[in-house]
Amino acid sequence: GRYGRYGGKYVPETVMSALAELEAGFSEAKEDSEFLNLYLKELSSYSGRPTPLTFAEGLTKKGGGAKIFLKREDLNHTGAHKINNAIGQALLAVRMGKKKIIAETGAGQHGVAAATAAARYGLECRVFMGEEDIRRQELNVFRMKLLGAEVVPVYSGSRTLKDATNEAIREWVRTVEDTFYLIGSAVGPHPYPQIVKHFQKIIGEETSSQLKDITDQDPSCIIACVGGGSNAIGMFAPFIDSSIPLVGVEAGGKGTSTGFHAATMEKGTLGVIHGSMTRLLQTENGQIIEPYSVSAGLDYPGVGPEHAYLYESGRVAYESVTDEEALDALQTLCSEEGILCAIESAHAVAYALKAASKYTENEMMVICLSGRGDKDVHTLISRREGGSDE
Amino acid sequence: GRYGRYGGKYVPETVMSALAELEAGFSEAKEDSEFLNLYLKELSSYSGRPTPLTFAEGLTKKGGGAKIFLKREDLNHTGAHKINNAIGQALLAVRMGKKKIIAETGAGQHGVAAATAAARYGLECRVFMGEEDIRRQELNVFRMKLLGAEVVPVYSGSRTLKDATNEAIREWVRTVEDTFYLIGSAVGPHPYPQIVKHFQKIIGEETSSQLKDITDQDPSCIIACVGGGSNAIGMFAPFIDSSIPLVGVEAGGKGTSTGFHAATMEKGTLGVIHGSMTRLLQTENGQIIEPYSVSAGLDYPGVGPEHAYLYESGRVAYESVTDEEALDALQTLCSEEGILCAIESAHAVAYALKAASKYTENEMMVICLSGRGDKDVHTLISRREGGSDE
Amino acid sequence: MNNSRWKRFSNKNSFRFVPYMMGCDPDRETSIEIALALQEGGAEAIELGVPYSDPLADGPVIQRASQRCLENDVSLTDVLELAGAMRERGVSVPVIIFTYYNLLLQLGENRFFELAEKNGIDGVLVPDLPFEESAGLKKSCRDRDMAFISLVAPTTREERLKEIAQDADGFLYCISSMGVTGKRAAFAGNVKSFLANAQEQSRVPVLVGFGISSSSQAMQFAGVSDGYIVGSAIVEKIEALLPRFSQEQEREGAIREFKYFINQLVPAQPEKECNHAAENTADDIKAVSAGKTD
Amino acid sequence: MNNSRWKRFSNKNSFRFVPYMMGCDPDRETSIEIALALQEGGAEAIELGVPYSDPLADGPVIQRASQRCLENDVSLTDVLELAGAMRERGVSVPVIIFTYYNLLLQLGENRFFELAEKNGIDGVLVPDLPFEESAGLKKSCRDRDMAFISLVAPTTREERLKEIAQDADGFLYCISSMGVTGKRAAFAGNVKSFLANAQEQSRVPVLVGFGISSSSQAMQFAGVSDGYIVGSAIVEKIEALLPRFSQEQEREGAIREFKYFINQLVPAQPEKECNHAAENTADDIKAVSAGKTD
Repeated sequence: GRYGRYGGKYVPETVMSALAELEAGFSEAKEDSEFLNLYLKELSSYSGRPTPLTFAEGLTKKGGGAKIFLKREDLNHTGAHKINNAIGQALLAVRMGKKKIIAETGAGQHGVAAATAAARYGLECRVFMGEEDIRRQELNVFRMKLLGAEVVPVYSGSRTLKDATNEAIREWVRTVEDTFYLIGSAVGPHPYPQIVKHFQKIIGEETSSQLKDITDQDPSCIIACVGGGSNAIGMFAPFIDSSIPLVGVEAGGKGTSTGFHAATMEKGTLGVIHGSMTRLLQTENGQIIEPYSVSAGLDYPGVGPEHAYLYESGRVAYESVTDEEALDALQTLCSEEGILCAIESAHAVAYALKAASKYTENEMMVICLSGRGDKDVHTLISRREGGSDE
Repeated sequence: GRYGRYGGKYVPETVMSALAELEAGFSEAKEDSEFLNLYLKELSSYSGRPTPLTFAEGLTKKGGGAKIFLKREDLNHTGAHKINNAIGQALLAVRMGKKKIIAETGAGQHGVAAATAAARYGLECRVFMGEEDIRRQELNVFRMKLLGAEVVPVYSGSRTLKDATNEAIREWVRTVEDTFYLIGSAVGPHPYPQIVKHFQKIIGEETSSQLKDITDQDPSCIIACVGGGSNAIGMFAPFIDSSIPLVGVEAGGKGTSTGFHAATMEKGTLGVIHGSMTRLLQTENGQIIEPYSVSAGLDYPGVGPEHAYLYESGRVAYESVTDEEALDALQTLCSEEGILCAIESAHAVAYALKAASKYTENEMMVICLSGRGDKDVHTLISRREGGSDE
Repeated sequence: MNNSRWKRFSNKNSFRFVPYMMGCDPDRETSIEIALALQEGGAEAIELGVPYSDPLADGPVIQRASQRCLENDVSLTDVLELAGAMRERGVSVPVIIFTYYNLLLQLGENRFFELAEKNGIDGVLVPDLPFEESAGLKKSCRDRDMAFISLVAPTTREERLKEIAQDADGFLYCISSMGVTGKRAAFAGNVKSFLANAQEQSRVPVLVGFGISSSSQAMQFAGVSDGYIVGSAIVEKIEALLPRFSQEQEREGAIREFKYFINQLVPAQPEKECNHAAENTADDIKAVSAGKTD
Repeated sequence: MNNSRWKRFSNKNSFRFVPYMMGCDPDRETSIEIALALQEGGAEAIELGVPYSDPLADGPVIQRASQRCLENDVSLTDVLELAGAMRERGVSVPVIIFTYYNLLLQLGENRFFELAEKNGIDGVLVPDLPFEESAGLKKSCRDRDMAFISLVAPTTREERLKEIAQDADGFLYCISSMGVTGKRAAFAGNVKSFLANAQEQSRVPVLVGFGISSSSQAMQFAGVSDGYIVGSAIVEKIEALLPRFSQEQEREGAIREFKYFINQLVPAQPEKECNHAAENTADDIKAVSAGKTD
């Protein structure tokens, strides 16, 4: 359960037996070809995988260098890569005989994915969501309810994702016997980061095979946005052992020098959050800082422990782009390619647009387009109208 | 250009040369394998086709009879079958040397699809939309603008889809030399119904081949909702010459006896609308009646002329379900399968749920799930909160 | 064709003025007075429009007139009967019923022609029934000595124009420019050669229409056509006069102002009409000028 | 272990009462008075909590206390220094610092132990550092004669419980039921056999905690454990007394009320404490009753 010094299980004793049970359940499941086939069948016949690898001609022209390809996780059922993991973990819960799942959610994307998988596989579902986020994301709250999930408001702390995660873990301890905690990103105590990577690596595996269908040549750069880091770890997974340059793009918010950002790598320090040792944004006393990003999905004070390791080892370069750069990139992608991506994903696009001209037109960059932007239209409207993004 | 007595070109002389040009352009294109391949490649690498055929176990249990399968057009890029046609016609526009497209839209779904294809293929795009619809659908209006399209408000008549279509045709006459009119449903003067069917028949073709992968047995029933009828004609296309029962489901609104409905088949009469002879809702004097449905996409006073023919010939059965039945079916699909479908598509689901018990569990029903329901969440919220659906 | 009104129309040598008016806009009685004013003003025929919910070929002015009439439930039957009343009150020029096809379809062809004959209709113009779809209706017209008015546009191809022109009855309606009805500043670039060509091919007078709102605009086409049609400009004038038509004490003045407006539309008018106009008060003339800048 | 305070703790034969208090809640001086009251009320050791932004193991009461203290920027260093001040003012029972791991990590292990030794800390409890992750810290504690307090839960498996219990220092913290800290009506179904088992395996006293808010609840476990821990009930009482603590003229009465509350939590108290409580005014007693129904 360690990635260098990162990872581990920093949780109360009350969670330990549940983690052991999960570890055993997951170890069995991942060796079970019937389980694997069921997972793959659901991804294909229910969620619509494989998602395409789209050549972005217009974006390539704008970038003025490398050919840009988009891995289209936005075309998944429910609109983002989150469902890969939700389906995988929900099927694991069923295999482990659990009747109920709980999940945490920030903007509601993982909550919707979890509620979706729960509905599909006949599980009860409770989603913990900060009271502040419930107010801001009423559409997703309603979607979860339509899907039959209970949305539990969290009033503690800053009433956002961080606190919803704390509360989900607390609830898990209470109900661990019949309840599976379906975590939404590549974070949390071991074996969660491993599980999430396992169910997200399909992104990179498909990309690898789709690239081979196009050319024998390796891409010059693979880019993904990083909040908790599940789409990125899924995209990077099969490439980590290669020498292909990998770039994780964090939310620079109003600029990493302003204090309003979510740049865990650049500005974070070693610490423990949600059960694992990783890098995180904290005060010098060790109190966790609420991060800032225009993108709700990147607005997380920590990062998956494997990313912390990949940062430290230098295998993956982590860059940040600001709110403004991301929103501009979103607009460019939209008008050049007809694809309205999530603001999260737009961070990866923004980096690609900045970096493309460093490459020749014979080189390729691949962006993981982690989700669609329908959920962000209100944010975009208020930006266009007001100029303010808060 | 005739389906029995239906179809034809009931348009001003000023449109006739453009229709002739279109007919020639389309005839050439559909025989051109390079064009066909480009269209198929875009559907696959850009829009994410093939869309899955999902076995709906939970829905099947609820129906209590036939196994229910869902053709997942909701998983297309932009969230509905509309993009198949928008991509096809936009590529045709490019092939014909046009630089600009115009389109009509009601709720904004076709407008978004058209604006998307225009962005992708570098065409200028103007979308005509009733001023009343612009007010009701501000999110889609903003999406179109983000995609680089101009949204032109239409103040004539009832300021909805019918009038937007009139205005788009008027505009087309003005600008016919460099402008392609990208019509959104299987309606309009010849050759439009043929073109739209051509670009939507991929739905039925994929379904046919996916069914063959599952079993040799024919399905007992294929169901699609019908407004203008593009998803239905696309789904039915390869099955029309078979003996498989086909059912088109119209919007019964508050009940076909109330006057608040869009049941063109049951309550319409022979007439001319938007350039073709078909069945439509009109006064005994021949003035066209604004229809009613909770679903903006079925809220059309006419219907594609081929549907009128298939109704008259008896090849397709046309049924209607009410707003309430459709909304209940949407809720059932959502909580049983984790799929939030469009209210349009929910009409087909509602019919399937009613009819399923007429079949045995060894029989299969296939529903065309034409689009996703994210766009409808506001309607659903106000229904749950207020009880009123207006 | 044995229709004597069409014969007179056809034999005229002048540059024919054919106005369009919406039937029963704003009401039946006023429409009759308008028709008489048009005839008095020099109309060689009158196009009588029928309000329709979805007037695809029309611009905003005629759309608004349609809406107004629909609020009063004016039907195709009402307009046909209006034509009969116009005849009784002295309208003697050909009257062409201008109707979208769906209205005629709902009334039924038989009933339509029955009423048309009874009410002295001389021609039928269906803007959304192109050549390919109109053979049956044209035959029905001919059977009853009525003219089915055909239209050609600058984009109508040579072969097709020839075919339509050589089969035309009453007059050949040449659309001056692409788009819908309504005033405009410029016409299609090839409009004169198009008209000249139509004149060569046509067996009936060739009239130009769509967008003509002044006598000087019309006179541009005097050499290459046999007349002109004015629609939206007239309907717009009527719209501007609506408040006055609706007040008993203002009606007479409004009709006078309308006549003056028509005179301005017609290039070569008898002297007396000008005198008549001169009888208007200064205020009336001001109002007229204001109206023209609309 | 040569720590004399732990020896005393260990050698006691009573059913040990170990209270939890949040350091510096509501402020440093009051915390010292609270600690003295706890000791006077019979505490055999004191758990001294450190406020944390993300207290994963804690229920709402302790979360709120954390929030209060964080508004005053109370750090781990502040709480360690508070312990030193408590010692100076006469707290002589073992003091266990109760901190989430991230706080300790940021301060640094060396600096932490330096301050801990200086301020008379006897033990360390890190609720989010389970057995597997704690070997290093436990060794550092032992090197300094401090107890690293281990926890076991009803779900801790047999083998693991044995391993933890046999390696425990100070006391073995047995979690009475699943979930977070905070009062509750019922405990885990197997809690007594779990405690009995822990007692069999443990080389140190076995204390039961989580959810105990009355002496009668605690006494259920008297036969199968060596003491009990009360946390949220105490912190909640302090919360209820906050308005009085903050007013100079109310402080003394508040401390008296707090002492009375502690007396109720401890089953077998010396007679004099009861007499002391009896000195309270009738009003005070009413306030106490009201507080208990919270």
